[in-house]
Amino acid sequence: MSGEFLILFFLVAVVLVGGAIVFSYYAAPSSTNPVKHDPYECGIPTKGLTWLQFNVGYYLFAIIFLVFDVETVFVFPWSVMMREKSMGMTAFVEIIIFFFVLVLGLMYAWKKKALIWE
Amino acid sequence: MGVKIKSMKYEDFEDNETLELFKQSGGNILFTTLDGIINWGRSNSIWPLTFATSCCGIEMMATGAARHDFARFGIEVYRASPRQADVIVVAGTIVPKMAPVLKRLYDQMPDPKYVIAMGACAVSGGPFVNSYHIVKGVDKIIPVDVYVPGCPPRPEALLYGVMQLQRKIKLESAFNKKKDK
Amino acid sequence: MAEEIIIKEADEQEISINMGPQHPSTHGVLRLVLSLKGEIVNKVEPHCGYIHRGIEKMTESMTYQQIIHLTDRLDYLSAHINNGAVCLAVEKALEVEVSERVKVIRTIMDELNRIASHQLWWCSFGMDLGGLTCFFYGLRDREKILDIFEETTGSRLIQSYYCPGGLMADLHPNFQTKVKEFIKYFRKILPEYDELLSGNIIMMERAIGMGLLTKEQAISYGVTGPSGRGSGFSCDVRKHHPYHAYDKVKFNEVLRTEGDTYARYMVRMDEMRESMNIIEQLIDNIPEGDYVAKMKPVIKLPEGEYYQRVEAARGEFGVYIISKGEKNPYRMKLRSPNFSNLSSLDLMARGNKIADLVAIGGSLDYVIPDIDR
Amino acid sequence: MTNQELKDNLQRIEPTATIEEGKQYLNVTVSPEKWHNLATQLKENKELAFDYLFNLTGVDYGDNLGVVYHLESTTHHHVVVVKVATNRENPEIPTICDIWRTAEFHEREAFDFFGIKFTNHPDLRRIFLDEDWKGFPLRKDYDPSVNPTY
Repeated sequence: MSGEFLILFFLVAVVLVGGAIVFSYYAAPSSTNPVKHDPYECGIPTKGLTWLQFNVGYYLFAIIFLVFDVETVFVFPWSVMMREKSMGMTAFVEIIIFFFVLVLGLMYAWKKKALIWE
Repeated sequence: MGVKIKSMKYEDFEDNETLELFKQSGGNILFTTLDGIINWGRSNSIWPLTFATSCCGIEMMATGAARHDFARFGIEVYRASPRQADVIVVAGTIVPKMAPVLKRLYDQMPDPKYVIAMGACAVSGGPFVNSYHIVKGVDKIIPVDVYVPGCPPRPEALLYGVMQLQRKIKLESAFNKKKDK
Repeated sequence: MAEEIIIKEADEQEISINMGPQHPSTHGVLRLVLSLKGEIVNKVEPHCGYIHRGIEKMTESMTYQQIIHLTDRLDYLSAHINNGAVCLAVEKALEVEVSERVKVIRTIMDELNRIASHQLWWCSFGMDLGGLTCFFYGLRDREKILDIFEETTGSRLIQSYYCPGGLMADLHPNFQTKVKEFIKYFRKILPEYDELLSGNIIMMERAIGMGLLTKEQAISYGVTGPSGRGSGFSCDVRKHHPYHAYDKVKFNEVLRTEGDTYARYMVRMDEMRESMNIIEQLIDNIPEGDYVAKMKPVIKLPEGEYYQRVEAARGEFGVYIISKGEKNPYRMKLRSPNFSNLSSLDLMARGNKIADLVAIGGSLDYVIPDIDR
Repeated sequence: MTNQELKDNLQRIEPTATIEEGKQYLNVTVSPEKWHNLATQLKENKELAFDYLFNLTGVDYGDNLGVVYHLESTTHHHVVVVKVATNRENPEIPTICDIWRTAEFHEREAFDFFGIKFTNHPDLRRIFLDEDWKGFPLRKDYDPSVNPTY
C-alpha cells in the first residue's frame, strides 16, 4: 500500500468538499436581518431562562444510542469481508463476541434503569 | 435571446408578460450555463415550510398527497422549520396577531427564499376583507412571488402556481446582480 | 448588571417552551405554552387568536344567505354540517317546511362529510404518531368523496351547497351510483386502516391509558363529539335532538368508557362505519320533490331568539341567533365544539411526555379556525 | 320533566327570578347577585341536575350588556336558558367556572369581546385578541379605527 493513494484520496476529498463550500458561498444570495440568527421557536421570540440543568436521562440515552450506532459502523466492513471463503468461521465467532459484549452493556444499562424515563 | 426552458414550450405559457417585460427592460444579464445549472437545481427542488393557517392548508395537504402529487414538481417534503425551507406557501388567512410571527418566519429562512400567496385570504384578505382583525393581503408583510387565487384554490391551481414559480426561478442569475433585486 | 441568574433546585427547574403557531402537530396556528420539567409536561396553556377573523362581528352586517359562506369556513372539515345548522335555524324561525327530499339529501351529505373529516383526522393522527403512510392512504380515499361533492356541488372542500329553504342545486344524475361504489370500496378499505394503525403495537402502546378523561370531567369541560363519547358522555345530537332525516334512520351511538386516546380513536373508526350504515339506508330511497322551498329574496327572521344544535364531525356545533326583525341578525353566536374540547387538553396532558401531548392533541382532533372563529 | 314542573321548581328555588316560556326553551332572568347560588342550585339539585353548560354568550342589548347561559341536564335531557344582565359602565358578573369548568374559557371570550368582568375568575385575560387591543370588538359602539389596521 504505497502512499500515493492516501494523498490522492486526501486531495479528492479536499477538492470536492472545499469546492462545494466555496462555490455555494459565491453562488448563493444572502441577506441578513436582525432576527435571522435568533433561535427559532415556532415563530415566537424566546422568553425565559434557558440556562438551567438538564435532566440526566437525556445524556444516558445519548450514550446508549452512540454505542449502538458505532457498532453498526463496525458491522458494515465485517459483512463485506464475510463473503470471502477464507475468513468464514473465525469472522463469525469474532462478531458474536463483539455483539455479546454490547448486549452486556445494554443489560447493565437496563438494570440500572437508564432506559426508563422517570 | 429566448430563454430556453426545456420542460414547457415557450408558447405554452400564455401569460408571458413578465418575460416580455423583463426582456424589454434591457435585462442585460449574461445567462451563463452555470446559471442554467444552478437555476435548474433550485427550481426543481423547492421545499415548502409546513405553514397552513386555515382551509387552504387542507387543499395544500391534498396537493401533497397521492393524487395531485407535489413531489412530481420537486416539492419533495414539507420541512417543519424555516431553516430548511425554500418557499413559504402562505395557505390561509393572516390576521394582525399572526403577522409578526409570519414576518419572523420569513426572516429566519435562508436565501434564496420565495413566497406563494395561496388563496383569496392571502392574496387580498378574501371573504374576511371587511373584518376588524384581518391583514388584507400578505404582500403587506412579506414580498410575494406568486399569487394563487381561489377560495380554496384547487390543487391544480396550486400546481400551476408552483410551475410559475419555477419559471421565475429559472430567470434568476446568481452571479450578475445588476437586476433590481 | 446582567440579569442575575438564579439557579433553582434541580427538580423544580422548569423551562417554558412555545409549541407555537407554526408547529407540525398543532393542526393549524394554535400556540401551546408548555412548562416542562425535562420531558414531562407540567402545564399546557393554549394561546388562541392567531386565526381569529371576527366572524361573529361580520355576521351582524350580513344577510342570512351570505352568512352561509362564512360558517362553512369555520370548521371547514364539516362545512355541510355547519351550514345545515344555520339553514335549520332560519327555516325553523320562519316555519318554512322543507321537503322530504331535501332532508334526506342533507343527511347523506352530512354523513359523507363526516366520513371525509374522520379520514383526514386519521391521516393527521397517523402522522402525529410518526406513521407517514396513513397520510397517503387516508387522503387517497378522501379524494373519492371530494369527487362526489365536486360533481354535485361544484367545489371540493367548501361547498356552500345548503341555502336557507333547501339546496342550491339538485343531485347529479349519477350521484347515487358513485356513492354506492364508494361505500362498497370503503367497506373493504376500512379493515385495512385497522390493520395499519389500530392494531399497530407502537400506536396501542402510545395510546392506551394515555390522556384520561372521566365522564364527569368531559361533561364539566363540555367535551362533546367523538372525544366526549370516548369517555362515555352520550352527547350525540343526532340521537337526542334529531334533525334532517335522522329520526327515520336506525343507527346506534358509538360509546366507549375508557376515556383514553385509544377509546377516542376507536369511537371515530366505528363512527365511520355508522355513517356508512346511515348512507346505505337512505341512498336507495331518496324521495322525489323540489329541492328548494319558495323563499322570499330578503329573509327577515321574526323577533326572538333561536338556537339550533347539530352534530358536527368534532362535536356539538350550535347557532344562537338573536333577531330584531331586520334582514341581518342582531347577534349570532356560534358554539364551536373545538373551543370546549381544547379546554380539556391541559387536564389530560399533565404528567405525560411531550410526545404524548402530541398524541392527545391528535385524538382531540381540534381545528383551529373553529376555535378562534 | 316538562317545562311547567321546571318552572315551579325554579320559582321555588329562586323567587326573585322572572321565568317565562320562550319559543324553544324556558327563559330565566336573574340578577347578577343571585346568579351564583342559583347556578349551584341548578347543578346540585337532583331533580334539575343541569350539569352540562353547552353555550355561554355575551350580548350587547344596547343600553346594557348581558350574558346568556344555555344549560342542559345529561340525565333528564331538559334545557333551560338563564339570562343575566349588567350595566355598560362597569359590567360585573360572578363567575361560574367553579361549577362548570367549560365556563373558564367561555368567560374569557366574553371578557375579550364585551369587556364583561367575571369576579373571582382564576385568570381573566383576553383569549383571542392581543393584550394591548383597545376596545371590545363585539360591542355595538366599537369603532374599528382605534386599532391598527393592515
